[in-house]
Amino acid sequence: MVTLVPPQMAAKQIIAARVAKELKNGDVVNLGIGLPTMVPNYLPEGVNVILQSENGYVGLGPVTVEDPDLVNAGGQPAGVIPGAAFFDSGFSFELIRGGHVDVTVLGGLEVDEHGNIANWMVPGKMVPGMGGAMDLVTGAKKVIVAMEHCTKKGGSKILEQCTLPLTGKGVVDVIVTEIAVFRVTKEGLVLEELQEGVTLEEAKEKTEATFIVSPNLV
Amino acid sequence: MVTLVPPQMAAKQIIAARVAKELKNGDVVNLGIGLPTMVPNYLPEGVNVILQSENGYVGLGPVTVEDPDLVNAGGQPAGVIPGAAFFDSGFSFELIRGGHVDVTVLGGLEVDEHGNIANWMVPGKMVPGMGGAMDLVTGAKKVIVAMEHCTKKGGSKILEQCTLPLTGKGVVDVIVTEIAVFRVTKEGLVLEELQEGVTLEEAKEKTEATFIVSPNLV
Amino acid sequence: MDKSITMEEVLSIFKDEMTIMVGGFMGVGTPETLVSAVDQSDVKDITLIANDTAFIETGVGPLVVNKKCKKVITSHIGTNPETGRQMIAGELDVELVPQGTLAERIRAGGSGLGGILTPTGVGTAVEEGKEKIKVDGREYLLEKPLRADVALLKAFKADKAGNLVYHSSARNFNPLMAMAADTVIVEVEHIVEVGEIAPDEVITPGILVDKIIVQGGNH
Amino acid sequence: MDKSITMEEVLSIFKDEMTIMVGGFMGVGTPETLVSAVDQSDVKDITLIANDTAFIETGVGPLVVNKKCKKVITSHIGTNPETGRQMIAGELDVELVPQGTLAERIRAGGSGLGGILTPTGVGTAVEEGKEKIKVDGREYLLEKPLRADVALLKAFKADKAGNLVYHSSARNFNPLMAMAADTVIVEVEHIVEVGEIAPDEVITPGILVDKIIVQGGNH
Repeated sequence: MVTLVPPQMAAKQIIAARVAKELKNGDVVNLGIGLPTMVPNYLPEGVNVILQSENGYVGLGPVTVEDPDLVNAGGQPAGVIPGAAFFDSGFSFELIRGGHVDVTVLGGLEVDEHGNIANWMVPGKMVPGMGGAMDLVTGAKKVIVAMEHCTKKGGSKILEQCTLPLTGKGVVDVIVTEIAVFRVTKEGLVLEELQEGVTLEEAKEKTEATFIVSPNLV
Repeated sequence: MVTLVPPQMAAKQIIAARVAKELKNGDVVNLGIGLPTMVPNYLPEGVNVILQSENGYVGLGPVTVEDPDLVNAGGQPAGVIPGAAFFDSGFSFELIRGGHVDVTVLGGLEVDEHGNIANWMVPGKMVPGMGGAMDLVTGAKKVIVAMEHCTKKGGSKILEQCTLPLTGKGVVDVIVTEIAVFRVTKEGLVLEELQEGVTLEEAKEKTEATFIVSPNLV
Repeated sequence: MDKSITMEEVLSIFKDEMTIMVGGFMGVGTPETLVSAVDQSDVKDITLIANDTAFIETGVGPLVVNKKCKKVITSHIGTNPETGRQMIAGELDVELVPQGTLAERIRAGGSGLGGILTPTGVGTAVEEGKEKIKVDGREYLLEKPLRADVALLKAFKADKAGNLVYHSSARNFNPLMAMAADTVIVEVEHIVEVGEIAPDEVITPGILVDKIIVQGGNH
Repeated sequence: MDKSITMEEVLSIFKDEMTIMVGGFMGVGTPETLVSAVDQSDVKDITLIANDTAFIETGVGPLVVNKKCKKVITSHIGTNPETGRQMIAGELDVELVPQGTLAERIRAGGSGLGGILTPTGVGTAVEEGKEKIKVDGREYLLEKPLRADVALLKAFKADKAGNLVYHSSARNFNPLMAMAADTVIVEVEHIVEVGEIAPDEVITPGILVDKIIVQGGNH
């Protein structure tokens, strides 16, 4: 694939575009910081989602007027669409924990074949805190992990068993990388789709976890 | 005491007037239905209280405009004073259970020397339900029982031990009747005051509970 | 995305044996049009969750009077003598819940909590059959979450996306119940365009509301 | 009953070893004037409860940077590197709490509940040292209530009785913390007369507010 953007950016775009296909019209969606915020750019025609921001509103949108009080969950300037509603942090997490958020899309440091996810700390190195991530993976109806397939050193981020402290246990539904799309099922991890130009061999090589290949792929 | 009102009404007025003296300026007060609602009529000059209504507001006041949506906790038409605030039933009981209501004044079928109160049902006869009463006696900082001293048949309503199902266990602080004022203390029930014209003998005769006579009275 | 529906569509939602939450406090803040629809339907054996059973002829009262319910979960039945009569006659199962506990149980059901730990009711008949949990030396009752298949609510105004505002003491249980049912139907006095309710003033966000009907029925 | 106070009166309230809750999310909705007052006072060994430790120079960040705190209870410290540095160096005790759990623990502290039963954190490091309660077959963590001696809050507007309204995403933890502290001090952009905020629009009722100061200090 010839592209004019740097390979890493291309990877992120591929991931965001594929995640967008998981969303349905009318879904209430919470997007983690970074890559997940790119997802709305790729929504298919006719699919509109309502973005929830855990710092206290539904109806997150692009910045329209300058308002220092209005930021997204990453602390960046934000806007709201018509029909938005503000509330306090308690109510925000009532929505999240109570299953009123249809989909959460968030990044991961590690994910494993049991649906575990680790994305909130690296002991001794980086301890930012979990923020709202633990509530999101516990409460959202569908948890999509959107991340690059491998670490910068080339190691698989999709493991047999997470090694970092967990954000949630058995909570992940879908994993989207620039290599493939996996679903976590009772039978185990299922490879559902290969991204364009990726071979099954490459996916196997880059994935530590054991996975079943979906019948659709063979 | 010569009076132009019927004796029972006089009793209620005496009780309400005495309860009013228990309230301090600025207190947040929740009044039960019936007799307790007469208390504000007797507030001393300079004492203003804020009335909380458990169906969802602070700032209960007299009816000023007709509004079918605005009732008190007894379902009767009500009004609000300037500075009032409406909220939902969850928040209303956050206030009540959380100790943000300074005083609750409510009637009783029975009260006992352990500070127990029964006022929500008579098995086999009357089972209206507890409404907000159990939360109020549990959460309000000060619980005042305002009731006539005896049943219609002349039996004491201040007992050694309640016989009816309890509304709250060890929750009562003050008992005001037309005969006397008692406080519930760690040492037991203390007779603090006799209403005008009442003798200690009469109070003893009409009270089943054992009580200590306050040193102020002897 | 206009959430308005007709009364026929409303009626198609009700099923026998459903659990239905209805907002209101002694009939104030109760969706009378929706209650009347249930009352006139063939639906039976409802489990009704409401603060009180109101009066014989108003609020949720007629649902009890006309024997639509097999069970009522409520804090007060004293203003509707028919509820007490059916209860004592063994015709109706009544679960009496302290009002604050009822509110919290509904909130827990709507917000993914496993239950609540409340001091209310400790040492009373309310604790019977319930787990008691000690936290830092004080006893609390573990009261379980409540949810419903359908919530019937009353708001003052909705925009077409379902954002709601309420009026004075008619708010009561409505915002809590909006969280705790699979299908949330709201009866309103006015429907306005999206954008007409300021985001800071919304009490119930539209994402919680499935269907809207105007008081008296949509035309 | 005017609740306005001067900055001198505010300063007299702070004591060493106090537990202080501060509203805000990455500095948005944080009472900067009040935080700055604490920062410039001699007060030390505070236990700080806040959603996050914001940034080096804004929000509650300076309270950490200037070593006012012995402990911080928070959900996120990633934007203020000094918090992590002090934590790793053993200079500061940091209790990390999932954001929704932090909100619920504060609400429980303010509303008389014995704690909360949440599924969040089950199977993670968050469950260490905590009681697990099974309700209907699912496990929940028992998370304990949080309260403070003083809450420092930010609102958009107050009336003189302390009724508050907030502006957009600056609401966040402020209404919850208003319930859960012995003394509640609010910094506002505007003070208006009692009656100017409609009762249906009040978010935090004045009975919860003890003191009000205008942003930048009262005159």
